[in-house]
Parts: sequence; structure tokens; C-alpha cells
Amino acid sequence: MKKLINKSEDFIRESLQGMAAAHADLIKVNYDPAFVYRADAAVQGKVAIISGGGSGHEPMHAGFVGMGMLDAACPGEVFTSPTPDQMLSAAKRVDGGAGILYIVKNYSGDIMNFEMATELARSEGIRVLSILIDDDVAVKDSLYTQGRRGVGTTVLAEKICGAAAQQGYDLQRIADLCRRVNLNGRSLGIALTSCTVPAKGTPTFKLGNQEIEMGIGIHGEPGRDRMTLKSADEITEMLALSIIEDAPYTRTVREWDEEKGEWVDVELIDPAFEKGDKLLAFVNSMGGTPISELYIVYRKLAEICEQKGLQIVRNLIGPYITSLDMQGCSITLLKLDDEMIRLWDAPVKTPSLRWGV
Amino acid sequence: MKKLINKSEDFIRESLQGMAAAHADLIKVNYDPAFVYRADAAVQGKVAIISGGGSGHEPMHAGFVGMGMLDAACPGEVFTSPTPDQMLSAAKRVDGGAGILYIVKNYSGDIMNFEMATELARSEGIRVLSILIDDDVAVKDSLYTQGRRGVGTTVLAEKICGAAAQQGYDLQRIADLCRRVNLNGRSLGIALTSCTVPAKGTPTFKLGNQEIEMGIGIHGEPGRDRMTLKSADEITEMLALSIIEDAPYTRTVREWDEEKGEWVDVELIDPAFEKGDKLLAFVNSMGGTPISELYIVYRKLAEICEQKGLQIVRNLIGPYITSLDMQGCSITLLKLDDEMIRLWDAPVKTPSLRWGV
Amino acid sequence: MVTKQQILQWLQTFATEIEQNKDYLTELDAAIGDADHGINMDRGFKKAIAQLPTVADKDIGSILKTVSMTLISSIGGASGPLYGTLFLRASTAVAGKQELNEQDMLGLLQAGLDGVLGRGKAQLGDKTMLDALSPAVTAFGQAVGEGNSTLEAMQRAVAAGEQGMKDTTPMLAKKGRASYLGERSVGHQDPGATSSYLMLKSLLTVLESFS
Amino acid sequence: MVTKQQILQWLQTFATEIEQNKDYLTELDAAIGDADHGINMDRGFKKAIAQLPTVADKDIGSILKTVSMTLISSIGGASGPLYGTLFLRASTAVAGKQELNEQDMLGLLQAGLDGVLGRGKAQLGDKTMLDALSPAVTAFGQAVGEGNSTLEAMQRAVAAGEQGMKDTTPMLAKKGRASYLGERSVGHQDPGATSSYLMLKSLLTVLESFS
Ligand SMILES: Nc1ncnc2c1ncn2[C@@H]1O[C@H](COP(=O)(O)OP(=O)(O)O)[C@@H](O)[C@H]1O
Ligand SMILES: Nc1ncnc2c1ncn2[C@@H]1O[C@H](COP(=O)(O)OP(=O)(O)O)[C@@H](O)[C@H]1O
Ligand SMILES: [Mg+2]
Ligand SMILES: [Mg+2]
Ligand SMILES: [Mg+2]
Ligand SMILES: [Mg+2]
Repeated sequence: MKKLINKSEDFIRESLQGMAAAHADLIKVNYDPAFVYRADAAVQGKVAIISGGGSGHEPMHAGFVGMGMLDAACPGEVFTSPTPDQMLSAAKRVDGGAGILYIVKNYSGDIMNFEMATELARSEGIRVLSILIDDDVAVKDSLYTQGRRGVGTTVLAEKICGAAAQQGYDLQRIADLCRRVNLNGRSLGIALTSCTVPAKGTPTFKLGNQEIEMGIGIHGEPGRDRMTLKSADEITEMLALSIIEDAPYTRTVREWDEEKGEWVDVELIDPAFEKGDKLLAFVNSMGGTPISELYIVYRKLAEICEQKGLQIVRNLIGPYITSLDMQGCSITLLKLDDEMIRLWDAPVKTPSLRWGV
Repeated sequence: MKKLINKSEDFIRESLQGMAAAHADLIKVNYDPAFVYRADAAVQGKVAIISGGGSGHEPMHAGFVGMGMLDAACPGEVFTSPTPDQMLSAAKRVDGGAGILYIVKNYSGDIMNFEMATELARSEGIRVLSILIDDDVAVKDSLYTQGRRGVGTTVLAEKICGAAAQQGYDLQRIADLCRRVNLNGRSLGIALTSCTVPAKGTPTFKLGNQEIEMGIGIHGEPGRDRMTLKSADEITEMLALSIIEDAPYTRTVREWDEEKGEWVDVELIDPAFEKGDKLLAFVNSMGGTPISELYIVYRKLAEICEQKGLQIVRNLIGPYITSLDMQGCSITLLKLDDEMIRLWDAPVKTPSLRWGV
Repeated sequence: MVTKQQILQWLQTFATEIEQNKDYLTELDAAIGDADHGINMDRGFKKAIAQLPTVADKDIGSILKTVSMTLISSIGGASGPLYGTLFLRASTAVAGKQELNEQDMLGLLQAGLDGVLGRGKAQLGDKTMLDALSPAVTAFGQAVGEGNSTLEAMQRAVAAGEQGMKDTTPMLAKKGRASYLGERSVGHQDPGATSSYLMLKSLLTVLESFS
Repeated sequence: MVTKQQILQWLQTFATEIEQNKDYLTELDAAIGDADHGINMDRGFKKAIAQLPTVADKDIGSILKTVSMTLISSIGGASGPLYGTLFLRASTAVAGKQELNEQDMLGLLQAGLDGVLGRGKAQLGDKTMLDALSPAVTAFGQAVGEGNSTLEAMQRAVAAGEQGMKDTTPMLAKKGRASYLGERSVGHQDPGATSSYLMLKSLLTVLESFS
């Protein structure tokens, strides 16, 4: 394993220390328990948005803390969801009295830890809602399983909900917006190489010289299919068509019912994409793929969307939700409405997403 | 070779097509000869800044075209300087009547091609000055050799001079500013892995599992030393101290004398860094190294600067001047004065650097 | 009677067992998960063990509660809440006790199992740690019902747990990361079931060494 | 007399030679440069050759000028301006001619060499294409001065160029990318000197095939 790290057990802490030193105007870092928060937290009267998850996906989430996006991010160990005490401490630190939205990716670990944190926060009188992101079309079945993973749409939901919070939306409205973003976003990823987890020191999976993994997640977990290397156009077509032609997707998720004061099961359905839809197209590097290649993917994606009558009105291209040093990419398509467009365009000032200010 | 590309001979064109599709509001692309230019070019009455060089360093230069930075970028073949006709066509397209500054990296090829372009542009009545960037302290000797390579300082010079042009500085003043940025900037890079040039298909150099190349350039050219893998702190210390302790550097460069109407040899000296200097610290990924590792490097760099009495007042961290998929990083330190700080902070709106608007 | 001393030694033995099987558990997780189960468990149990001296003079419930809290705040992922809840519920079941008879032990194990069920909402056959835990607890209860000692019951529990662990190999995963693999999850033993088996085996080892 | 037909065939032969040695030249450049010299030269000369039919009925100067312009606008890097200038100056030296005697040939070669010198400002011994070109042109001039035919002079030029190319191996590079390597540039043959030798050798091959 070759990485610019010291001891693997110091990887996350030292990386956070570097972030803190580099972006002192935007963020602060608490180390024990670990969370990154807006330098000007708590913003009184504003709903606070907190996300978190395993580390190794940088810049997500810590790189998105700041004005117009997240109030706090809880980094777990590499590819391991953070613990309830991190989430609870972060909630206490950034709570501005208007409640907190946890944006949670749909993984067993993340859900269980955030559930525990939610219960703890409520027991301390903090109002908390949480919304699950489950947008990975690589996972087909949902009836008896964990359902779809949360991947690229997470970044978009954090930006859009962060802008809404900044503009004074109340907690329920932001939660509803976040759910809507999730239902309208779909992703699929591919790996050219495996990542290497620092503590493990060897690649998580082995790919031959001419092999790629299709339908990977963001944790170096193997994909659904292994196939021979293809051209960028063929790969893009596979990814894009799987997303665009994905049928409506139904699943049951647990959400907190504030009135009843309990968890309730809610059935949610992703609508399918339709001709005339306005899209945000997000082409993401898994960490080791340079931007020149992402543009080649974007070129083909734009062509396919045009053929399908889908109109790309916004885009995001770069390494935003990564798997350490993995080479590969993911595509996320989000169907936008006018409110989402307005919120996407709103100013944001974080270490890794910045515009309008 | 595993890359998200189609045919290697289409790599650059297709990547530019993707850029053009993604950033139509910011840039336009001319394909034959190839150059990328500001969507609103030519900006009348403004000095135009043009840079260029081999491709494979994305986002540099094309990703820096837009308001407050470059007016045009000329992408050559991978790691091969562009040709005079690209530079001449770009100059004609973006000339707003106030003259053109070519920012040129110090490589035989780039110099010769830009010299030819400069002569051609002048013969067509366009006022052109050019400034060389030679900031790579890996290259020691200058007396009888090509001298130092142009690396990380290029990005900083493009931002600062782009802001100056946007604010209405005249050509000579921008050229003087660019020279000053170059004299105050120093860089050094390290590779953990080799890059793979698409047309070649195999890594340019081979490194053992425990080997790194110290003092690499940005073209996959071997470095000055091969050494065993070290910790991030040790690597950062080697890079930082080589830069900070670098003695004043003297060389003779050819610059165009507008009054005499001929090329003249000018002796230039980089001052050494001194206690109390204000710095911009730029930690750059060579393409395959994720930002989490760059922060570990930044952490140690900040510590060293503090020990040395150098004050980091601005920073830039990410993949900005890359070598395709190479893993590794480079550090650039630029001594700032108040004018440079003001210009660094000025608004910029390009595909890959954006703030203040 | 299982003494407090034996409980402390169980925790210690399990931690050592995890350390020795850290790479093995991680490799199992690499095949169908994200290659961290051994790393996660080792991190958590190292921390938990470090806390033991501070509570060694308390009752068994308090000891298990401390373990639980340390696991919850230091593991994360799926195994943090699951093992954390397992020990939390177990601690409540034996709150205040200094030693445990057969029924206490059954209560401890059953409460832990219920905790995992409630937290993870998996079902038997979903290819999770439940598939080792559940048959083991059932076997333990049956053995106790038939009038066996804790040691004898534990021998049957471990055998059942081992079989349960092995039975996860042909299963199609429905919970946890392995579920994303669909058909490709078949043919691999579940890492969580494996660590759960090690937990049961560690307890048996301690009981046997004291008998 | 070297005919226009022979000049056209020289360019064709050189292009083929470059194509066949593309990987070799690139490997030489990988060792001390950036692994593209073969790719660059092949790209440029393929384009140049494609232009030849459009100027085959013009004089030798025009043919060489077209080659020069194509190289300049399609190679880039160091070799684009260098080979481009070489052919540009050579074209001027033989402007308007349909065939070339010994003195014309010397003029062509000398002008090309001067072009490379002026453009690249390298010196003999800097480990560049000059180190193959310069001794070759000197040998050619000497041979012509001694009354030899173009063919004979070219045989001596190629021998000198080959020696010059080989002599670049122990040199420490002072110009071009290899100069960044310092001491590590020693022990590798210069790619540009190698392509220049191939250019000379191609000319000899054509002259011999016509003799
Ligand atoms: N919902 C669940 N119920 C019971 N066990 C589960 C559940 N989800 C995951 N597991 C167990 O957790 C194990 C993985 O733990 P670990 O690798 O530490 O966490 P993560 O999956 O977050 O990386 C699986 O092998 C499985 O036995
Ligand atoms: N200043 C110079 N004068 C003469 N020849 C040079 C000079 N700089 C470079 N060269 C020649 O150019 C060759 C490299 O060409 P090439 O690889 O195509 O360009 P680049 O170095 O831009 O990648 C070197 O091997 C050397 O012979
Ligand atoms: Mg994990
Ligand atoms: Mg080159
Ligand atoms: Mg795991
Ligand atoms: Mg080269």
C-alpha cells in the first residue's frame, strides 16, 4: 500500500487536523467524539443539517460543512458509520433551536447508529428528523432486503437542503424536500480498480487487467457484475441507461412521526424518468480517476440524455463522493423542479463546494 | 491500461467536447486548431491572458478559462506542448485590443512553440508579451541547462494575473506582476506511482511496491531521486524544507523588449524565503491521490511553516495541476504581497476555480 | 454458577480471539462487505477491555453495561449498534448480580439475542450474526430445560452456533452490506456470524478452564 | 543529382522508419523524458506524408516547406519546432529547385542544422538531436569538399551521425526534458538524436536504391 499517510490509525484524525488548519474560516473540528461543524455554529433560528458516515468518501461529508450546506458532519472510521455519541454531540453543538435534520445513507450500520442518536437527542429535548438516501439502482430488489444503498444523491440532497435551511425553511419542510430529492435521484457506479483501506493495507478486491466491477457502492464492496473492460462510451451507456430506464422503485422506510411520537413505516415510490424532465447530471470520480476522463463520460451522457428527451440543466463533475483511491466513476441523475433549481443555485461556501459568494 | 476513454487518439478532443457541453455558460471550444476560450471573448479593452501546454494536467489549463482567470487555453497532445497555430488562433480570437500575455512553462518545447507563436502574432499586429514560469526546485543547476521546470506556480500566476487583467491592469503591468509571482513561487513534487500515457498504454516508469520518485515533474518524467516509501510527515518535510531552504536562484531568460523590438536576455533572481513572509500554500494532487491524503500533507506543512516563522495566509488544496492518473502530490509555496492577496481573493468563475461570484 | 471472574475472563478471551482472527474476519468481510469487520471488532473490544479494570469491582450487569457503552461509542458500522445492544440488553437482564446460575445465563443470552433482533430487524436466514446466535441460544435453552449445567448447555450452544455460522455460507444475504451483492453473496460465510460464534466459543473456553 | 522523386521517397522512407521505430523512440524518451517522442514524430510525419500528393508537382523547396508547415502545426513539443524549423530552413536553401547537386545537398543539410541550432540554442554535447546532426553534416561537407558524390558523402554522414547518436549515451543532458534528470540522464541514448539518425539513414537508403 502506498499512500500519503502516517500510521493508518491516525489517518482520519490527521486528515481532519489538516482540514481544520486549512479552512479555519469555514469549519471547526471536534476530535473526541469526532465531528466537523460550521465555524459560526450554532446559527440561531436556522434548522441544522447534519450528515455523516464512514470516512474514505472525501470530500463528502466534512468538505460540505459551511454556509448553505451542512452544519455538521460526523466522520466514522474508514467505511464504518459513525457512532451515536458523535451524532449526538454534533447535534448539541449546532442546534439553533429550530430542529435538526439528519441525512442518512441507507446502510444497516448508518441506520442503526443514527436511530440510536435520534432517540438520544430526543431524550435531551432536541427536535430531530432524519431522511434516508437510497438511490443506487445497482440494487434491484427491496422487498425482503436492505434495499438500495445511499450514494451520489446524498451530495445533491445536502446542497439543496442546506440552501433551504439557510433560507429559513422549517424542519418539516426541509425533511419533505430531502425526501423528494431522494425519490428523484438515481445513481450507478463502476470501478476500474479496487480501493485500499489503510488499516487493511491491501486492495479490498482484485480485478484483472481487463476487468471492471459494475454496480459498486462506495465502500469497496464488490459490485453486482464483473465484466471485461469496455470503452468509456460503452460504460457510460450501461450506467446511463440503467438509471434512465429504471422502473419506479417501491420500498418501505422507517420515519419518525412527530405527532405520534414513534417510528412508523412509510411506503415510498421513486417515479421513473420521463421525456421532458429537467435533470441535474452528476459525474463523480471514485477518487483516482482524473477529471479529463470524467468529461469523456459526461460527453456521452449528455448525448444519451438528449436522445432520450431529457434536458440536463445543471451539472456537477469531479470527485465529490469517493472510495479512497479507487479508479472509476459514478453517474447520478436528479430530476429537478424549479424549487430545487433555485436551491441548487443558491450560494454555498464550504471547503469543497463554493459558489455565489 | 484501464481508463475511462475511447480511442486514445480521441482522448483530448472528446474530453474537450465534454467540457464544452458541461460549461457552455463559461467556455467555448475551437477544435481545429484546438483551444478553449471564454464564452464572452473577446473582452474589449481588457488584456487577454493565454496559457497552454501539454494535455494530461487537467484541470490546468482549460479548467481555468473564464472570468477572472484565463481568456484562452491551448491544449497540446498529452504531455506535448501545443503548436504555434493553436496559440496564434487563440490570440486572434480573444484579443480585445489591449494586448496578450502568454504564460509559458519553462520546457524546451513550450518555449520554442510559444516563441514562434509570439513572432507570428506580432507579424499580424497583435501585441504579445510572454512570461516564463520556472519554479521547480527539483532542478538545481541553471547555468548551462534548460533550468527549472514550470509547475505549480503556474496555476497561481494564472489566477493572480487573470484577476489583474479583469481589473484593468495594462499589459506591461500584468507581465511584471506575472514575473513577480514566478520569482516568489517555488514547488516540488513526489510520485507514489507512475502515470500511464493513453497513447503508450503502459506506465512511463516502474516503481517497486516500496519505492517513490522524488522531484518529479508533471509529465511522468522520472524524478531526481528514487527512494523507499516514507510516511506522509517525512515526505512533507522533505518537500517543504527543500522549498523553504532553497537558496536564491539565478537564471537568464529571454524576454521580448517592446521598445527595442527584439528578444533580450534578462537575468532574474528568486529571493529566498524569510521569517515573517506571508505565504500561499498550495498542496496539489498529481491526479490519483484523494483529498483526504492532501490534508494530511497540509497538516504537516502548516506545522513546518509555523516553526520556520512563515505565515500561511491563503491555501489551495486539491487536484489542479496533475499528471493524468499519477498518485502523489506537489507543494507550492508562494510569497505573497498585499497586491497579490487582493488579486487572489478577487472573484473567479471558471470550470475548476470559482469563488466570489 | 458463572462467577464475575469468569465473565471478566470471557470478555478478555473474546477480545484476544478477535485480535487473533482480525485479518480472517476482515477477509470474510472483504468478500461480501467492505473489509472492516475484524478491524471494527478489534477496535471496539480493545477499548472495552481497557475499561474493565475501572468496573471490576462492580456487579456483572454494570460490567456488561460498560462494555456495551464502549462498543457503541467506538465501533460504529453495523456491528457497533448490534454488539452494543446485545451487551446492553444482556446487562439489564443480569443487573445487580455477582454470579449467574443456568437461568440467569439463559436470560443473559436471550436478552442479548432479542437486542440484536430489535436493533437489526433481520430474520433468520438473512445471512447475519443472528444465524449463529439464534440456534445457539435455542440450544442453550433446550439444554437447560433438560436439566443440564451451564457448561453442558454451552457446549451444545457452541455446537449449534458453529453449525449456524457454517450454514450462512450458502445463504443469499438479505440484510447488511452483503445484501447489495444479490446472488454473488452466496458461497461466503458471514463475518458477523463468525464473530458471534467466536464470542460463544470464548465463553465455553472459559467455563471449561474453570471446570 | 538528387531528384525530386528521390526527395519524395526520402520523406516517405523516413515516415515509414519512424512508424516502425515509434515504440523504440518512445521507450528511449520514457527513460529520460516523457515517453512521447515516437508518438509525436509519427503523428507529424503521417500528416506530412498525407500532404505530399498535393505538392508533388511543385519544386523541392515547396515540398519541404509543406512538410515543415505540417510538422509545426501537428507535432508540438520540442520536436515540432525543431524538425519544423529544420525543414523550413532546408526548404529555403533549395527554393525553386527540381534537382540537387552535391553543393545543393550540403546547403540543404547545413541550413537545416542551422535552423535547429537557432531554434533550440543547444550546444554540441548537450545530449540532443544536434549531437547526431552536427557531425553528420560536417562529415558530408568534408566528403563533398574532397570531391565525393552525394551518395559517398551521405555514406560518411550516416556513419558520423550513427556515431554521434551513440555518443549521446554517456552524455549529461543540458537541454530538453532530460536535463531535469541531472546525473540520472547519463547512460541513455537521446531519442531526438536517434530520430535524426533515422532521418539521415532514410536518405541514404533512397540514394543507394537509385544508384
Ligand atoms: N440488520 C442486521 N441484523 C443483524 N446483523 C447484521 C445486520 N446488518 C449487518 N449485520 C451483521 O454485521 C456484519 C458486518 O459488520 P461490520 O462489517 O462490522 O459492519 P459494516 O457492514 O457496517 O461494515 C454482517 O456480517 C452481519 O452479520
Ligand atoms: N533545445 C533543444 N535543442 C535541440 N534539441 C532539443 C532541444 N530540446 C529538446 N531537443 C530534442 O528533442 C527531443 C525530445 O523530443 P520530444 O520528446 O518529441 O519532445 P518533448 O521533450 O517536448 O516531449 C530530445 O530527445 C532532444 O533530442
Ligand atoms: Mg464498514
Ligand atoms: Mg512531450
Ligand atoms: Mg464491514
Ligand atoms: Mg518527449
